[in-house]
Amino acid sequence: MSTVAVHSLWTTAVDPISKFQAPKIEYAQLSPTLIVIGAALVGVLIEAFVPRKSRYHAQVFVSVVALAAAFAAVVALASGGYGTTKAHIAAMGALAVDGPALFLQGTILLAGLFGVFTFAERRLDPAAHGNRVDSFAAQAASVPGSDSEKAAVKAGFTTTEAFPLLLFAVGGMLVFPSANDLLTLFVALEVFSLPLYLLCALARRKRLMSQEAAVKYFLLGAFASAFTLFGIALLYGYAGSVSYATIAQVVDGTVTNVDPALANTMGNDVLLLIGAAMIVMGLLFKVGAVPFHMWTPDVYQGAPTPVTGFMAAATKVAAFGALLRLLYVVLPGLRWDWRPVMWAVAIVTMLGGAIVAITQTDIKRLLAYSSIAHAGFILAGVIATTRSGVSSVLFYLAAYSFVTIGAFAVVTLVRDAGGEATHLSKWAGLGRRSPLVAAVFAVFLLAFAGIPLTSGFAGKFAVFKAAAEGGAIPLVVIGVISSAVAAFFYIRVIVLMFFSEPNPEGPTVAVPSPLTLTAIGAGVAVTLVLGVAPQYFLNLASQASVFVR
Amino acid sequence: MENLIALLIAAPLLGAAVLLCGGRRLDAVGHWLGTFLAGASFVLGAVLFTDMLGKAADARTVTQHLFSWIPVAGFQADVTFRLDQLSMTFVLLITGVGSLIHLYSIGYMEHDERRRRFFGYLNLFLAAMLLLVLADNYLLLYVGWEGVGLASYLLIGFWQHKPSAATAAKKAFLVNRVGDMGLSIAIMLMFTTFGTFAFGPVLDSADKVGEGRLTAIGLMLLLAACGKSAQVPLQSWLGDAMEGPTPVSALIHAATMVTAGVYLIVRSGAIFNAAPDAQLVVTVVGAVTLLFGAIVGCAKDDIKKALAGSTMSQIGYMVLAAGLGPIGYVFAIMHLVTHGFFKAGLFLGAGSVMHGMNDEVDMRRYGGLRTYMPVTFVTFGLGYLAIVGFPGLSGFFSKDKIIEAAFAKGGTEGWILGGAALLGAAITAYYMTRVMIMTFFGEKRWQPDEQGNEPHPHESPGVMTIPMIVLAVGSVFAGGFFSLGDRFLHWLEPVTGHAEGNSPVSAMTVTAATLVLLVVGAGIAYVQYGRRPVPAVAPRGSLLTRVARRDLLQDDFNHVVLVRGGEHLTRSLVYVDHTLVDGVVNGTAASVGGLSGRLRRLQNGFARSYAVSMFGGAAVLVALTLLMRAV
Amino acid sequence: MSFPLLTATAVLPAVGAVATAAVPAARRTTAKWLALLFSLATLVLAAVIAVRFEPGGARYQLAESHAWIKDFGVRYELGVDGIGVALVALTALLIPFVILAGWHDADPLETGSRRWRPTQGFFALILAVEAMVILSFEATDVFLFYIFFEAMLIPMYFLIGGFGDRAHEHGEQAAATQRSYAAVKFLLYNLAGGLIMLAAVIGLYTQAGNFSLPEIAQARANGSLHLATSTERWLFLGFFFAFAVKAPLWPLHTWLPNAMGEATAPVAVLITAVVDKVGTFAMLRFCLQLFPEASKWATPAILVLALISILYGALLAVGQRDIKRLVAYASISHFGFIILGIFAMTSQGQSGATLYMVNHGISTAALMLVAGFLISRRGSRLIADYGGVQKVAPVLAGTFLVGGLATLSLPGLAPFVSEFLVLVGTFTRHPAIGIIATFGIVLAALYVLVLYQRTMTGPVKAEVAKMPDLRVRELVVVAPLIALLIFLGVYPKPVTDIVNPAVRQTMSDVHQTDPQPEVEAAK
Amino acid sequence: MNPVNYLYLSALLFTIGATGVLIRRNAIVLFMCIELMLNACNLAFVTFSRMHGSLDGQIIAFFTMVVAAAEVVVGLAIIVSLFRTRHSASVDDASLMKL
Repeated sequence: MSTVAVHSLWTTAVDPISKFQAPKIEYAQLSPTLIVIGAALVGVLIEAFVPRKSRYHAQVFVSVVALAAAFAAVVALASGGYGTTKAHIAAMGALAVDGPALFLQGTILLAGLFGVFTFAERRLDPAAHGNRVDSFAAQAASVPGSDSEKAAVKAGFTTTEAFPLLLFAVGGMLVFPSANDLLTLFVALEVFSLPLYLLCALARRKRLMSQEAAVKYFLLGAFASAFTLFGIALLYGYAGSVSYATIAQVVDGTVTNVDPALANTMGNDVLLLIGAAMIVMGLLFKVGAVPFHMWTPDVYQGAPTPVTGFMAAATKVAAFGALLRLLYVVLPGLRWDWRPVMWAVAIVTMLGGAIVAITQTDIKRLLAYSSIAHAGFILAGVIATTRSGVSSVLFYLAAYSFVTIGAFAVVTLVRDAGGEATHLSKWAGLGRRSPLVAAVFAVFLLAFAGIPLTSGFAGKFAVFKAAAEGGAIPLVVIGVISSAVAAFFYIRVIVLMFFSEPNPEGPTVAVPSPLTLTAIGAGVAVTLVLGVAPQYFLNLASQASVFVR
Repeated sequence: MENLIALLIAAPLLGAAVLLCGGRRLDAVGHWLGTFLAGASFVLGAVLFTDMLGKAADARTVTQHLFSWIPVAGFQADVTFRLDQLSMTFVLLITGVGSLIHLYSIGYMEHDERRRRFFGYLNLFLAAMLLLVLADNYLLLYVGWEGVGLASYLLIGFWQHKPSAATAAKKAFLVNRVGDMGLSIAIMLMFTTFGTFAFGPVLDSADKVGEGRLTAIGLMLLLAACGKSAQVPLQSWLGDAMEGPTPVSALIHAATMVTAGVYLIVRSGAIFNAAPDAQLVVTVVGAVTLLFGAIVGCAKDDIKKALAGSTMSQIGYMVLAAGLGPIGYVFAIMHLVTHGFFKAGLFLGAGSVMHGMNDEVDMRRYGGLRTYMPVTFVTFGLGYLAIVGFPGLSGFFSKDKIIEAAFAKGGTEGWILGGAALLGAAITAYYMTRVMIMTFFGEKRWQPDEQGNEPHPHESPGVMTIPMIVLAVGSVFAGGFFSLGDRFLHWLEPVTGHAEGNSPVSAMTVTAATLVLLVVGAGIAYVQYGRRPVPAVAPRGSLLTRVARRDLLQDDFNHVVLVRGGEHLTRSLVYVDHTLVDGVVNGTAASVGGLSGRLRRLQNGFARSYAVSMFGGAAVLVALTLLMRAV
Repeated sequence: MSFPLLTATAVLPAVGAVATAAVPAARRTTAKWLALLFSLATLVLAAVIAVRFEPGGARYQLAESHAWIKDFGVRYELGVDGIGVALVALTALLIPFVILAGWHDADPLETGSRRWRPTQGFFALILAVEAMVILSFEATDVFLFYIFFEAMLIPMYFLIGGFGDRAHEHGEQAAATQRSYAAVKFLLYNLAGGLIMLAAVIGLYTQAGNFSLPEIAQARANGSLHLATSTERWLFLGFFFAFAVKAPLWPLHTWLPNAMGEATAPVAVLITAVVDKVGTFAMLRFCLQLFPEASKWATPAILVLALISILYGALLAVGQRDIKRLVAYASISHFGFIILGIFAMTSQGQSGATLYMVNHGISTAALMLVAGFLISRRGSRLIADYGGVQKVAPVLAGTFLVGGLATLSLPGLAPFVSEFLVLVGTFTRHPAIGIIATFGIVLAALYVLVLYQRTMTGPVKAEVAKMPDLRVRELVVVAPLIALLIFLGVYPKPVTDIVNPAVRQTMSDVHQTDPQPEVEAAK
Repeated sequence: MNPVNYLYLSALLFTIGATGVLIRRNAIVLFMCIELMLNACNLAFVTFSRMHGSLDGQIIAFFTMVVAAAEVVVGLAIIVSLFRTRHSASVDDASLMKL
């Protein structure tokens, strides 16, 4: 049992040096993560040494290449059977290389890739002093409206640090769902959270809101991770180890040779339950489930829209991946304890998200609440605790992330003098000015609403089906009711775009560069393909639906 | 030969189609075309009649199967026509009188720019009526039944710009619909009982069925008859129907359509024979109506309304007879035919009078017209004598027979019914004499109408007088012709069957009594209207008179109970639909919206309150988890 | 693999929709003609289906089956029985008239902008609806049916909300608010129904493991798929709720008057004559076949609701001030008859109901389209604003009257046949209900004649004095419909022959036989 | 002395930290409270590792410190930039976005 070995490393330090054995790391199998992290480091070096003028191109190049390469590596691993037959625990028990991990990593990498595309968009804002600008602040450090900021703008500075930050975040997200012990989990959590906090603060326009979003996100995130950490501590106290496998064994009571020293804590279910609850809470925070959702609308609104899109898509994927692994690998023995709780969370999340969204007036906040509602739907799939439950969640996450990135990419296009025009009233009659953009956005909204023939419907059907098979019929009923509520406000936006009179000083639609176009195009394509012919991807998901223990 | 039956209907139907779809280019010839096709139908009928006479009495029924109409498992409705003595009688009456009235209308409607359409409707009516009497099953009969209803609706409301006409038409259709309900329920009952509703099977196997069921069917048929034939309690529409052009009143609301109910009852004789209770109800309805109509007829100053009342009452006689069973069937039909002649004649006469009097209908504005329009006077007079039952004229024979049959029913019922019939005869004499005197005798009372143009009474043109003459001849001789050697009896017997009742009072006494009452009635009328001048405006009159003027409060009843009640019902339902049914849903929507607004406030922008909710959430999470373990 | 006729019939209008939408803004008329052309071509294909269909043959003919989403147990399965054929034909038949009648409906929306192309959109949406409706009539896979049952809401929503009637007593703005309210109401009702059904669909899957209607029905019949009574009832209710909303059945009906009132007449026809038929059709095909026992269990309640719909709808129609709302309530009453016929569980009732769907489609189309022409002339929907039209526009009035007479199911016109069949079919099993339902025919006469009297007769109102009579285009729309009404009233055999076998099948699905007459009459 | 008491202490510290987060306004103080919570966790880790006689807990404590340090860097950066913009470190002032 290698997992035990890793942690007895230090306890056996008194043994003669000859017994010392170096940890064995399967670099090939961890290549996706390593590539991304490495690229991030390269990015840092670029910031340090490459002249300002060419940083942007260098960073974009590095990021794209890295993410693409990492994705290729994931594909290679998957086709190499690491997702199914050869799935196992790597890095001395720290990381799992199995179906779910690879599938989610692939999704995250694609999300990251298209995220980079939207990050790199420089055609939307009018050029300042002859310099093309993207959606990030010229100099995050300078006070908004101050002379230093003006100078920075004049000098044509851009915050190219955004790219390495994104890469770091992606790196953390890659680890998060494949983490196989609680420590790795926590570290990964922080690794992808911290860059996101920073990214939120980097908006070029509306910087006050951006900074406010960052502060809120950071404080609440830190708060949540503190809970997670305490939960980890309790679990460690309960099982005497942070390795998933060991904890699972202890939970199942199949653990061998109980050390008498541990007797008074080990197997103390109170520790277990409280600890588990606190860790789950940390994950639910990242997922944006009610009542841990309140950061979502503010952060989504304040953050630079490309960041919002990336965050909304990738974070959810990573967090749900981790949640799945935790519940399916570590706590299956505890099923009868956490399922009812999750039921409650799922219900309030679905209903809460949908209901509050009805009265939203800002498109980004609207999408934020819709993402909350979707978190609820996905939870319904998580609760199924069956293989089809896992596969349905994987499928849903893949489908959802593309729609999300696409939708937020469209949001970046609709602009007026003050930058993006996110207030719904400004979207009135958009369909008359630029029917194509409106139509594309309508497709995304319909997908969100889960109207048949879109990926949203396939995903929703998958999770509800899984939930029903898992015996959660009431959950399904509540799910369909809340999707009815949700459908209402998506459709409302559509009608606003097409059938209300456009106001004269309404926003204009910027013509984006191929980068954003690719992101949007990919979103539409995936939405329709997964809606009309989802079979292939469903296969993929169901093959990838087995966790290694 | 029987393959020609369909043509009987086809001819006028073609006319209707052409005239209604033809457009203005047909205006010039439309009326002639219509008349021609009606005549053609009559000729064809005559041909078939002669052909029928050539056959043995019991082999005269012929059928023509056109096609299978509604074939659904077990439910087989065919388009099949049946021509026997009964339907043949009607064919001749309908086409004959119909053709005459077409002819008359050419003159009467001369100045109406929508004359083409009028003839289209008339042809439509003929087609429907023929379908009604030729149908071989009840469902097909139902088609004709509603067809004539439609035609009557269109013709009553022909002058649609007059709101009164439009309302009258609507009323007629609606009241008839109530009757139609009866017919359709009757058909459903037949289907569940016999598995079919074709005349043959149903009537042949009627005796196999329990009496209760047959009574139900009979009563439903009676309801239908009441609607179509303006019998109490569904008689209210007939008076208003006089809003239509007079030829329409003559053809539809006197001679043919309104008698369809009698046809229905006689045709379904087998059912009624086996359901005495139903028969009793029929006779009662008939008796009541004949008095009702007569009384109403006495009070009306509108010549057409007076005649309408008399129509109602005469049909009452027929229904009464039909209710008597085999004793009465033949006489019901016979009276129907003779009535067809003289009542049509009377109406045409009235029309002719109106034609000469700027469409004035109030008899108090008439008077002394005999010198101005002699032909009308004579023909009208003959019709008058016929209807009051002057010995030797049509009405005398047919009505007398019915009264005898009524007595022959035997028992107290017999006495009551017979008495009612006799009384009716007297009243008939009274109101008809009244009409006669007020119109043609006494001093002239006419005066300028609203436009102030003095009416110049004049005889109507030939196209109008000829039909009147023909009908007058019919009303004089038809009855005698039928009765000599019981021609009519032997003609119809194979279809309707016949039974001689043994009357407690001899035929002679009945006849005598009738004549006496006739004289009495006429005398009273003469004293009231012939001896003293007729006031130009109606005196307030006795309570009975006033009530009778208002159709014995029938309409008031309908208005209060049905119209008002209906209005209240619908209005309240509209309210319910809007507030309750809709309100629930809107309420839900609104409450969800409100909830959304309230929940939204939780998102107050303060990071710390978010933290609070997280902390609380965590606490709940932990608590729940522990709770789950505890329970 | 023979030519996929059914797919083609559905794909053709879909292609038409895309093509129409693609027509450049300037070429409005081209778009109109293109749409008309495609709808006519679809009609031809539908005719071919009707011809190729053998009444005596297999239950589902011209069947197509392809693997689609294995994981959901979903197959792309099409097939038509007699009922399906009749309704596909009806749909394909009505759409050209709808398009022709709506020829100018989108014109007022034209802003002249190069990008904004309402006309193209309008006709494209109509064709899209046609495609989806036809597919849902053809689908023999529950999931496939559900998809289009649900997806068709979106184009309908746009048609109501975007291209609604501009005539309103309180002016344009009021009309706009009313319109969006009606559209939202339409969507929410049907979406809610559809999503409830989704839950039931999923439930069905957990029980059956696939979605193929024939297979499941087969399995239910031979007992290899046994549902617990309660399960079956819940699933039935889930399905029925959605269909009852769509149909609509009292008390789920209130969206219809708003939708039909606010939409333009052609769209209103599209709603009530075509889209709503999917609901009643689905009751007949899915509820009865999949859940025979539950259907029988629910029959009494449903019959009562249907009865209420009949009388309630009729009475409310009497009370309406708005022509189109009146027709809407009349339709509610008629849908009551259809549902009554379906759940009477007799072959007369069900044949009648199917026939009723077709006839009601045609008669309502006739009445509603003429009403639309009338409204477009005067610019008002209020009955009170009319009077004496008959004098100035006799042809219009005449066609209106015929449409009305059809609506009150006058014998000799098509609706009579179906209505009488439904009544008889109901009466043979439930005499009381049959008799009460018969009151509907009186009320029908009432609201139709009142409408006709108030609008067409009486002295000519000043506003209508200048009203032109029907134009050629309008006559082309109305005349065929009226001809059809008369033909099907006199000779409905072609339709009944197609429908009867399917009904026989359905009857055997629910293990029902017609009640026998008391005495065997001497035939 | 029974190490379990240290557990109680850590729980106490954690609660104090959490409470601080909930009641204090100043972003810096708030952040310090979070650090307190993290350290409470560390105490728990160390205690458990002592009880279990395995070093893992103590190792984890080091990890935690590193992570905390990283958080400080990021956090202070954000908070300071906010402070410079608004001249106030009160988190309640930062409530542009709501509802």
